[in-house]
Amino acid sequence: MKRVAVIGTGQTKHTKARDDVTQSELVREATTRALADAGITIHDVDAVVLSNMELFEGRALPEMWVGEGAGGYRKPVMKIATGGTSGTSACIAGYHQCASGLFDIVLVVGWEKHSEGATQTGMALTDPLWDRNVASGAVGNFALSISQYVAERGVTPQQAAKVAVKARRNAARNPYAHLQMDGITVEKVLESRMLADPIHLLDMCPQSDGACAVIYAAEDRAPKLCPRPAWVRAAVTRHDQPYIGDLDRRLVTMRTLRDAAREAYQQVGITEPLKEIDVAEIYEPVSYAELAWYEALGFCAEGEAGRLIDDGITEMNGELPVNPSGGVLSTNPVGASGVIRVAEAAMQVMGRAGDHQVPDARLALATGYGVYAWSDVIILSTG
Amino acid sequence: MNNNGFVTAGVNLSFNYAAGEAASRFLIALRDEKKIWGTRCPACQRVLVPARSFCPRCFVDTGEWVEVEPAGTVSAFAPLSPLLPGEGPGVRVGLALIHLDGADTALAHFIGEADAPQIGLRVVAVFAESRSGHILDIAYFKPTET
Amino acid sequence: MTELLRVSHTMTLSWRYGTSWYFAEFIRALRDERRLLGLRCPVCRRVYLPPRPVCGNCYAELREWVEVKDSGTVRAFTIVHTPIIDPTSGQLRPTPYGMALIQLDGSDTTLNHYIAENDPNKLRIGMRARAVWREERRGTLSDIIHFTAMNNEQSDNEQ
Amino acid sequence: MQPINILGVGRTDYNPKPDISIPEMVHHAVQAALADAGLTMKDVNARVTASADLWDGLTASNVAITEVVGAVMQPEARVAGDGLLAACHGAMSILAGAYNVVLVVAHCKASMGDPHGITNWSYDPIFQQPLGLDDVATSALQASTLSLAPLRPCPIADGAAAIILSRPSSVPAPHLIGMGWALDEHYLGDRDLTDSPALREAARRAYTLADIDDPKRDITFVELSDQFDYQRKLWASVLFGKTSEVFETSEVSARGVPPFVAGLDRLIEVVLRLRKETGTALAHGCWGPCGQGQVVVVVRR
Repeated sequence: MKRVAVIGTGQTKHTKARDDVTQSELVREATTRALADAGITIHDVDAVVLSNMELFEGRALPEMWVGEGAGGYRKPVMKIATGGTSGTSACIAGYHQCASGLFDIVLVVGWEKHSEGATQTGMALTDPLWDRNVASGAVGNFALSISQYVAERGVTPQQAAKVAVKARRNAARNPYAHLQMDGITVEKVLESRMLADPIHLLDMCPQSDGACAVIYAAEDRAPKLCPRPAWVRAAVTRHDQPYIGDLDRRLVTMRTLRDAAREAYQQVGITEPLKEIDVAEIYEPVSYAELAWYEALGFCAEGEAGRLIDDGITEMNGELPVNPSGGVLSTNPVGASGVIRVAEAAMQVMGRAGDHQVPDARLALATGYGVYAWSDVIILSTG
Repeated sequence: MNNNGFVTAGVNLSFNYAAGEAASRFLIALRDEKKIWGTRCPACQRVLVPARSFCPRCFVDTGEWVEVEPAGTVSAFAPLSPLLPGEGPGVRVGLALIHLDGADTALAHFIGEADAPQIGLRVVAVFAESRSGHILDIAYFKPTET
Repeated sequence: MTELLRVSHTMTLSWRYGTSWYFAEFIRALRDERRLLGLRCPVCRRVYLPPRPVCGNCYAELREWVEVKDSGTVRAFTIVHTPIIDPTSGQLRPTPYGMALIQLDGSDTTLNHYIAENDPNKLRIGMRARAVWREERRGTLSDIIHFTAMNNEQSDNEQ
Repeated sequence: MQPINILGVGRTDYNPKPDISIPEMVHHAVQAALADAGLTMKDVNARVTASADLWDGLTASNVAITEVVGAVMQPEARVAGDGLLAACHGAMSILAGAYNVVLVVAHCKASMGDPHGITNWSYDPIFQQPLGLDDVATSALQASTLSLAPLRPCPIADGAAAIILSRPSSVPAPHLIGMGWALDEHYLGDRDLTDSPALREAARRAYTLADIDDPKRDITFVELSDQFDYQRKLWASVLFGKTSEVFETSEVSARGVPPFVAGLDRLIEVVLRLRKETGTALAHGCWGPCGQGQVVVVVRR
């Protein structure tokens, strides 16, 4: 049972289509950057954990082909897949593998190349006896849950649009982010095409090609390899029932995220998350979800999320900057998205976030979201 | 829906995989020049065929591009049962791993125009008439004339 | 700059999904009797649609069938404007179209289905809706074409 | 490593079950494992599941089994690979101090679709997939390099297997004392198909953790996975040299165990036998083209 820290991260430039590389080469690009950031070589890596939504690219056992790109040759390689939470689940799995004492250094890499699949291919294989009878898609399903959230909490399209604007403005300072929209405004979000009421195009995440890698080291190695490692303080997973109709007002209650955060805060000793957490990288596939997650994460009381965004509390210069990277709203290679959350949170703690660094960030939160309501919560800190 | 206790459902989906710079260059050479190229790993010195951008063993960028011979030796063979769609009978007879002369790895491909191929057989590439930048721009490998 | 190629593959695969006793019975009642059946949890008493072997909240096996009405209350709604692939046809479904989570009378879960209304101003959470059935049923959820608003808010018993 | 207790095991039969749903099938295996361990689901802190989306015909295929593995409002990790890997991950999460009791479950219904055609999608799409490669064709290639024939694939099989792992304790249950896994290269032409360096590496790692210097002396019996009958001979020779007949293995290929379940099934076989006799045993799993992925677990009682 060892303490574990992130000692390096690496990501590709996320974009609409990376025709210049295969999936394996894409993964190698992120891996190589993470190795350089950690100041180690692939020979120092003891084990590899991979994350990818294989049906988006129509692959079976993609680690067979792509594992080489993560330097997996004759190394222990394991692929973790839990839907949208795959990336954070892989980060939690890699953390457990490193903390077990079996491996000193563990590499986690997530990737997706949406450009190689037809639209919505991954959504084609839902439950054939139930979900596959209706064309709702991820956008439609979110819109349904948002109607409940809006009805109960009274958040406005303007408040949601502010989340979208914040994300894209932050992304403009992140060289790896997919959407770079410095000139975005609330008006432009609200004027963008309606996808499904009340979700406008610019309220929604893009589909990206990209990869992201995180390198963990165990307690005896981390301080020697990294001047300011990002120590894993808590890693909690909660899954929920399989059908959207099982979930009671999912965005309103979001019981998985609420409970995972409660347990993670307890482990770390956080009692006032808004005050104590310095920066958060949360998995928000749609603007409205970020507002719902504020409540579930205890950043504010129920019904106060709109005020949080109105008052700029979660802006870069606010009390708790949320998604300095631009978040999933700016970059979404699904299998990598959860890894990006952890990488970005670690970069903040390590002081390596460049132009989107939150000054003196010491305690960072990362979350994963997947399926209809699965959640992961990870907390990193300087000590 | 039926009474057999199961429901049948399927997919018909298209995927378009990026070949990337290295594999594109390899496939373009097949298409435009009917030539087979490998890349040499600067660490282990092996010539990898088909050409790769990096050596999976050494995890370093490959450097030098090396043209290998279109002829080589069969190192594994399996007879084909269901032929590829559109394939005429009797042309492609099996799958093989072929060590091309000048390469340190083998290429997986078809064997054609052969009666009873065996490991050790010398073969040479037969290029397709119409080529599109695809691994099947080599139609198959056939036994060399002795 | 090298010319960059792509290699295409078409996936044509199908699967036989076992229904087990619970979906077999659901399908039979739907197809032969135009009845919707849910399963009640012996511990929390929730009635589940779709049926399943275990209540995940209680980790209790489900055995008690409960008939669920084909009318209920809208708990969430949206109008979809962006083309989404209709999994039953593989084609993009013409937009716009309404969708709703409908809590059928007698059920504790909601059903994700179409609602025949394209104006969001005419939809509200709490409104009543009922199923419009196809003439010929095959035993799938698609035997319900869509739900339609019950303007006179009649009783739960109306068929 | 600290030994991990294997408290309970359970599995379904492996006959094709066209009319049984995956959740119901998995439920039976989980119930059997809980009963075998004398535990209830409340005693389980976390689960590690193993399944493969394209074989299940379902995106994020563990969604279907969330309720029957007791994962609602609970932790679950899902390994896309052999169930024996999931057992390794479950053991590591216990060693990490994250959980005390972990349920490990693997499932596959190979009869649902075209289990050989699906494997074409596991070859790189540029150079190998266009050749129409599948597990039958590439296994025939491998068998030809070994001068072995004829080729007999594992019969189509459906089933689920489950085990329950717990923290080290003095309970006289079989203990997991070593584990290792590794990948070989992907391109068939890069590999020496007469050998399995990944299996060698997986075993080396497992032996190191289990303090085994001389496996031929220290290991009492082995249970090997094989999707094709020739593979068992290859794996045995890689592990123990050519004269490995002292090791008994029950034939998976003859009996039929579904892919992704096979490795966990081998572990169950080992545990059941170690309940009757003391000794040190090896359970083996493999997945991917010509056993590109290899996993080894060592159990002692």
